[in-house]
Amino acid sequence: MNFTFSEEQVMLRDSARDFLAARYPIEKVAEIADGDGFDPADWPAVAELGWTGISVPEDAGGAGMGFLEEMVVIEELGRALYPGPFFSTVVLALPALQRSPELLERVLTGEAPATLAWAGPGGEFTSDRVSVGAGFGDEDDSGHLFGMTLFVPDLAQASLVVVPAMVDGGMALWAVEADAEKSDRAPLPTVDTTRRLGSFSLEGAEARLLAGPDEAGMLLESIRDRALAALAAEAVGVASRALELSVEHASTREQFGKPIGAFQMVSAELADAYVEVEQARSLAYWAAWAVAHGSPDAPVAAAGAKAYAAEAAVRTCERAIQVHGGIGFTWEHPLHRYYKRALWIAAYLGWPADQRERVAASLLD
Amino acid sequence: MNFTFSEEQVMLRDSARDFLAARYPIEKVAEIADGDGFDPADWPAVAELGWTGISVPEDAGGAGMGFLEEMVVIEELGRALYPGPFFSTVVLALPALQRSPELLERVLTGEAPATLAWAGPGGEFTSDRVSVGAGFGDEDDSGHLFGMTLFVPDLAQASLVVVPAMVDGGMALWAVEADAEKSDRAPLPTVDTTRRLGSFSLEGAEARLLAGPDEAGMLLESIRDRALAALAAEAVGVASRALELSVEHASTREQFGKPIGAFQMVSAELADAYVEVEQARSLAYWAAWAVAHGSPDAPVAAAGAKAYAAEAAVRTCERAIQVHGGIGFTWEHPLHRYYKRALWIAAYLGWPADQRERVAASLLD
Amino acid sequence: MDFRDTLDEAAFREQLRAWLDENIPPGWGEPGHREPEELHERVAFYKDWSGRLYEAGFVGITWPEDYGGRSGPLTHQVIALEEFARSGAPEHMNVIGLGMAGPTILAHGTDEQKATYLKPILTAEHVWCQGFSEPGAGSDLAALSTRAERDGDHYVVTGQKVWSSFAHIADYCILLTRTDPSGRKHEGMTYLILDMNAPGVEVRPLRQITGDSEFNEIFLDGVRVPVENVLGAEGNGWAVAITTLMNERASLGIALTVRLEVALRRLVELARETPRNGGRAADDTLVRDRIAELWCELQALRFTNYRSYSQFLASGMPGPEGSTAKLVWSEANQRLTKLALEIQGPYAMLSGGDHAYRDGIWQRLQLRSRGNSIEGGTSEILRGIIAERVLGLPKSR
Amino acid sequence: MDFRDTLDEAAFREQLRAWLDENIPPGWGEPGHREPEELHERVAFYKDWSGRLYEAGFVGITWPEDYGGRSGPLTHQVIALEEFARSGAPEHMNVIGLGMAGPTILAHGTDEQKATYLKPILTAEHVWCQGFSEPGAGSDLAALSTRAERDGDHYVVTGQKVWSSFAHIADYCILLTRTDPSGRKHEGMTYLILDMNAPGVEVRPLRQITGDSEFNEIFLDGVRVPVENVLGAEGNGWAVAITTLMNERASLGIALTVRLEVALRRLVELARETPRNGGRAADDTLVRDRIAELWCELQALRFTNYRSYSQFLASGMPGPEGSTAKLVWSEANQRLTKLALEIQGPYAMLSGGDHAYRDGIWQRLQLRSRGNSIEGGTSEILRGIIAERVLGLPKSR
Repeated sequence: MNFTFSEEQVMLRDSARDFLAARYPIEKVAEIADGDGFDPADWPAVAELGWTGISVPEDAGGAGMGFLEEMVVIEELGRALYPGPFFSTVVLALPALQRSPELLERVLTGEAPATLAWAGPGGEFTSDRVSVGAGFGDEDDSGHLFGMTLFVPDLAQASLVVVPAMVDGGMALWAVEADAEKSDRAPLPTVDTTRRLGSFSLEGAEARLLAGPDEAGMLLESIRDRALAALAAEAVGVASRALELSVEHASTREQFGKPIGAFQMVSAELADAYVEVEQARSLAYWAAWAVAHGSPDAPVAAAGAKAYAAEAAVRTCERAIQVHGGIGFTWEHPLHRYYKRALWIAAYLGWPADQRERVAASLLD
Repeated sequence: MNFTFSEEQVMLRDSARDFLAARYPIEKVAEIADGDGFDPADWPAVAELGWTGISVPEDAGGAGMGFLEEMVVIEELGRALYPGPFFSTVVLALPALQRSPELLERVLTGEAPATLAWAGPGGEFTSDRVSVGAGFGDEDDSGHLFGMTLFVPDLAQASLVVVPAMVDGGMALWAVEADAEKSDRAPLPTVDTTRRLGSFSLEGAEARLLAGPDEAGMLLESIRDRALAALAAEAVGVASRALELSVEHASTREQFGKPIGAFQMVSAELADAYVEVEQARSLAYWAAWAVAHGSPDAPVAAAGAKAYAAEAAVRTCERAIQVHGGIGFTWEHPLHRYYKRALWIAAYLGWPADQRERVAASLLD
Repeated sequence: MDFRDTLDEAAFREQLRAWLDENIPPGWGEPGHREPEELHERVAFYKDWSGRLYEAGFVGITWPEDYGGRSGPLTHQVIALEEFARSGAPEHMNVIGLGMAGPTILAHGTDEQKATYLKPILTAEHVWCQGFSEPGAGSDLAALSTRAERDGDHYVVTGQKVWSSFAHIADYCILLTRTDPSGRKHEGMTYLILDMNAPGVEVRPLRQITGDSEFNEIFLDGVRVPVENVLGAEGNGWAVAITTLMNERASLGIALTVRLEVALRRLVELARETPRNGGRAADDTLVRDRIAELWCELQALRFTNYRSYSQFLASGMPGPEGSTAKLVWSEANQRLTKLALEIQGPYAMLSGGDHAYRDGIWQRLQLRSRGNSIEGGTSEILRGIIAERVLGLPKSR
Repeated sequence: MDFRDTLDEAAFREQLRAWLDENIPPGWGEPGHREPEELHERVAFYKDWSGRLYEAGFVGITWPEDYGGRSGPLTHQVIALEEFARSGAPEHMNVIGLGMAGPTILAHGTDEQKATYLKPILTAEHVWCQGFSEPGAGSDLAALSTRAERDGDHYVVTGQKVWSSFAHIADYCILLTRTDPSGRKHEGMTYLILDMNAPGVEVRPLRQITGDSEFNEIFLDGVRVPVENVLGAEGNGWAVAITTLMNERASLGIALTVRLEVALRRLVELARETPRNGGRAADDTLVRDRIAELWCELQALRFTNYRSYSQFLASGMPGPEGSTAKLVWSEANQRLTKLALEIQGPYAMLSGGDHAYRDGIWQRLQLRSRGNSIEGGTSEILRGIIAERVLGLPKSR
């Protein structure tokens, strides 16, 4: 048993933090968020660092580390409110795209940011019923997709889209070029403008089969676990930063002749926030470990971690806004951006109560 | 619109408070609670005050006031943790016993404390399915009851028991002598020893019909509304007293060189308790008014008031124990008795979530 | 205690409802209806509407007839607040004038000030704003540093105010200043009536978390205010400001309650209209429990307000227990709007557009709600008032 | 980071489980099993059991071999705490000796004190209790007034202690006294080892909210304590007491977590066994949501503890973040036991008897849980420690 980061993990964390501090100070993030929502020039620089292939085996061109290391980076991305397509590309799309060495190559080099188009207008993220249908094409691994998806993260930045679509025999996973003919991508106005959503409509667009019905369900479920664990880690990063900002503010802002952090109504809130963030961190690390090691606990650990960490991040941001007072309610102050990300995390793939129902089913049924 | 007590109500409240302070100081209540649970000699004194007939019309021997006035007294009974059979006799049993002038007379004079034996081992308080069955006897209004009830408040003190029991055609309400032959009453060990429960088994005991199937259902539902509103008022009394004790303690107990009420971790809790108690009071008064005037809002107002006030009382007592520290956790200190009463109120007739489901049904279905 | 209207109250309510039925502008409040785009058109619309409300007799109900009011009972005022909010009618535009400036002038103004300022508040001829908070003095209002220096028969005012709604369209401002910086901080404050058109007044909008700008900053640079514009007396500003704040909280309670009632009604609609697992979100036990909880909180708030209004009626002064309403409302509104996000599932991520429920209204309301526990007295300040002034606990700061 | 046992850890865990399987007294923990009625029989039973635990090598795992320990790794200690709690085996009776007195003697004791006191703690030959809190000094421990006056080679101790578990059967007490009442309150305190059989020591049980008596009051009237029983140095008692409290919290975390794990398992049973509307309480969405929430809190607590233990391992000293575990546990346990009441419906009103679920055990546990946020450092004190010592916020008292 050992519950601290390895030296390698500490180095990875520090280098990620340094890179993000230099490249994505919060003023830059705000500029991107109030502008186009992303900066296409930056993704190759991120790929350059090797982050696209952290958990890809060395012989496939990756760094040969694991999901734990990916989580170390994701927590830092959350802290920095990094506005690029890491989550969509590496967490959501890569596990399926890895099935094709050619597509993997495009992802690893940074040439092709990618994403996953899962839920349709029903808003459900299931692995056995999806809103897109597919017909096989001339070749074994080619097909044509028909249907509509919503809530596709970073779609505007993506070159490749993984799409679960039904064929005879069940659901299969497909890759589509984001600008394929007979497809249409449209931006969806998104509260968190650092991670925008899009709708992807398919009216016969050409697709390449990544995983057939015999294995796609399990693969998509494992992508869900990965994504939930990743979002938990990201939430921890978001919450940690919001808490830091609050402690700084409470230590310096004076009212009634004292720093406001000397008032217990303030300090007790921050102490509770600390406790929740540390509890969330514990779950996030556990979930990441379980996903990394393919533990049978992974689905329930990931669901529990996402539920808890998302709520902790939302609440920590709310406490942070309250402690900051009026200034924390302004557009100028960065806090609202952390808050919107925390809410995004809470909503994507199902709100905390939905995740808890998955936990309850494993305990009670 | 007028939301203050009338002069008459203020007088009633003050006289109730004075009587209870003199007759039932908390030391006396503790003695009763740690002894037999009641003092049979005291009930006639309460009846003497006219409290048994507050809402009974004058021409039937009562005081001719209404349920609002009853509520004024009930709040005071809650504050004092009065350990006698007022709730069981006046709130639960009287509306049905009033059907018989003779039984009413016995209740009004204080000769016969009474109660209601509703739920069976299933623990459900419903008006269409009860666990006791009845067969009609030789006379129209006589019968014999068979079955088992639990959770009967103040059964050990009662002379008369109202029992809902099924006959052909539905549920009817019956009166049984508490010591009737072919019946058995047994005490149930109860957490709140100031309002003990009993089990009442009927193996053919003689009963008198109070309300037949055509009207018993509505009558029992109106008793439920009365009881819920009464419990809300009682909860307000309990919570108010627990809050007062806490404010007194926080104003005098010193730690770190100051009264502990000067620490915001303490004062904020007490401020929140105050807010909850006042909110509960508003609902309790509204519910009592709605019951008193037979308003169509009565069922939902009573359910909402009981849910909110019970939770407010439980939480206020919990805060009170916390603010008192170790001393609030001892048997010697009266707080635990208020807490146990608050929990009793929360549990009887259905916990707050059950009451809220009744509210939700009226809003959403 | 009687929760029903008296005959007189019922008649007034009926009259008001009938007037509103006939007079609310067509299409108002329906989906797709938009207010005029241009600021001056919006101001013209609201001035006209407010004037009509006044003419119809629904503004200044409790204010003295001498100053344009109707010398009516407080219960009619309560009924008017309720029915206006319930009807969804446009608001009288002079929120600060009616709720804060007017009552303060009534309590502390000279006869001349009353004659000059009160009636144009009711008719919305003059729009008012408030200049209390400063960047360095938020919860600690008495720490304010906007200086007013006497120069002949004027004060020369320099400083900065913040969180001022309506300042960009206001004619007058109730302005709290420091005239004597040497004394203790609650002393040496003076309450002025500021003409917003005076030279040296600059107003800049403040963008908030939702992207909208409801509030403004006011920059004051050597603004000359005549001495007859002092409200109360020089050095007595703190006491006058307390009157303003107590009146704000007293009139706010009822309005906030009805606002919550309207929000809850819309939440119920949302829950009924949103599909969930083949049924409706309204069938989800967790959603039901939380809606019922909010309903209880709302009803309780309504009657808590009425009870504290009855106290007000008896004593003539709003009491410190008025802090309860704002505290309860802000937290209930935050829970309510959060629940509205959860009910929407992933649609809660959308800020608008064709796919969002009613153009993402709930997402804006939810973000906006985070200000509720800060604006008009933070929850921390309100808890402190309850602890110290209602419960009598020792001072904690 | 690796959440699995190493081979060595797995072997130790296996060995411990096997030993427990064979050695837990027959019938222990099963419904209907009762401990011996008489106090002296209970004490004899627990002394024997504790001695056997020691002989088997599961007590004092990290303590030095020189003093009867095994000089083993901290991870084995963690494993032992977990497996003991999970197995439901009787506890080693010397809770205070192992968790508080021993580590303090190890840190501050003389060689002679170590040689005298440590091994009998492990074997339970000597049972220890704690004398810190006083009626006038609860959270404000340093305000204690129990006087110890030097008289030749003894101190003469007079005062009153409260909330002392095991005092009625203890051989020794770690006693915090005031030797110099003139100085500031954190100075002039001295930490003594008190022989509970000394003349002038009187112990009275304290009845608590559940009706049970877990704790005692200790009355000290002119009790003579030899000077060689000072732990640390005269006047240095506060620093020594802090060592005791930090160690208490560090060792507590893991034990509390497993206790919560056991409670949650029983709650799941309760929810499955309780009928509700024709199904089980476990089918109720509200119950499911809250059980899942508690499960998340529990798992988080487990790994938060492990993480803070890893810190302990690295630094050799328990850190202030250890306060987290106690804070989280006490509130989680309060929520858990409250939920257990609600699941029981009206049966929650029964304190025992044939009709109550498992003799009303949950009702007692629920009442008992209210002490969790008071005993061993109130939640207010723990939040203060986190705010000031972990987050570095300014002092708030």
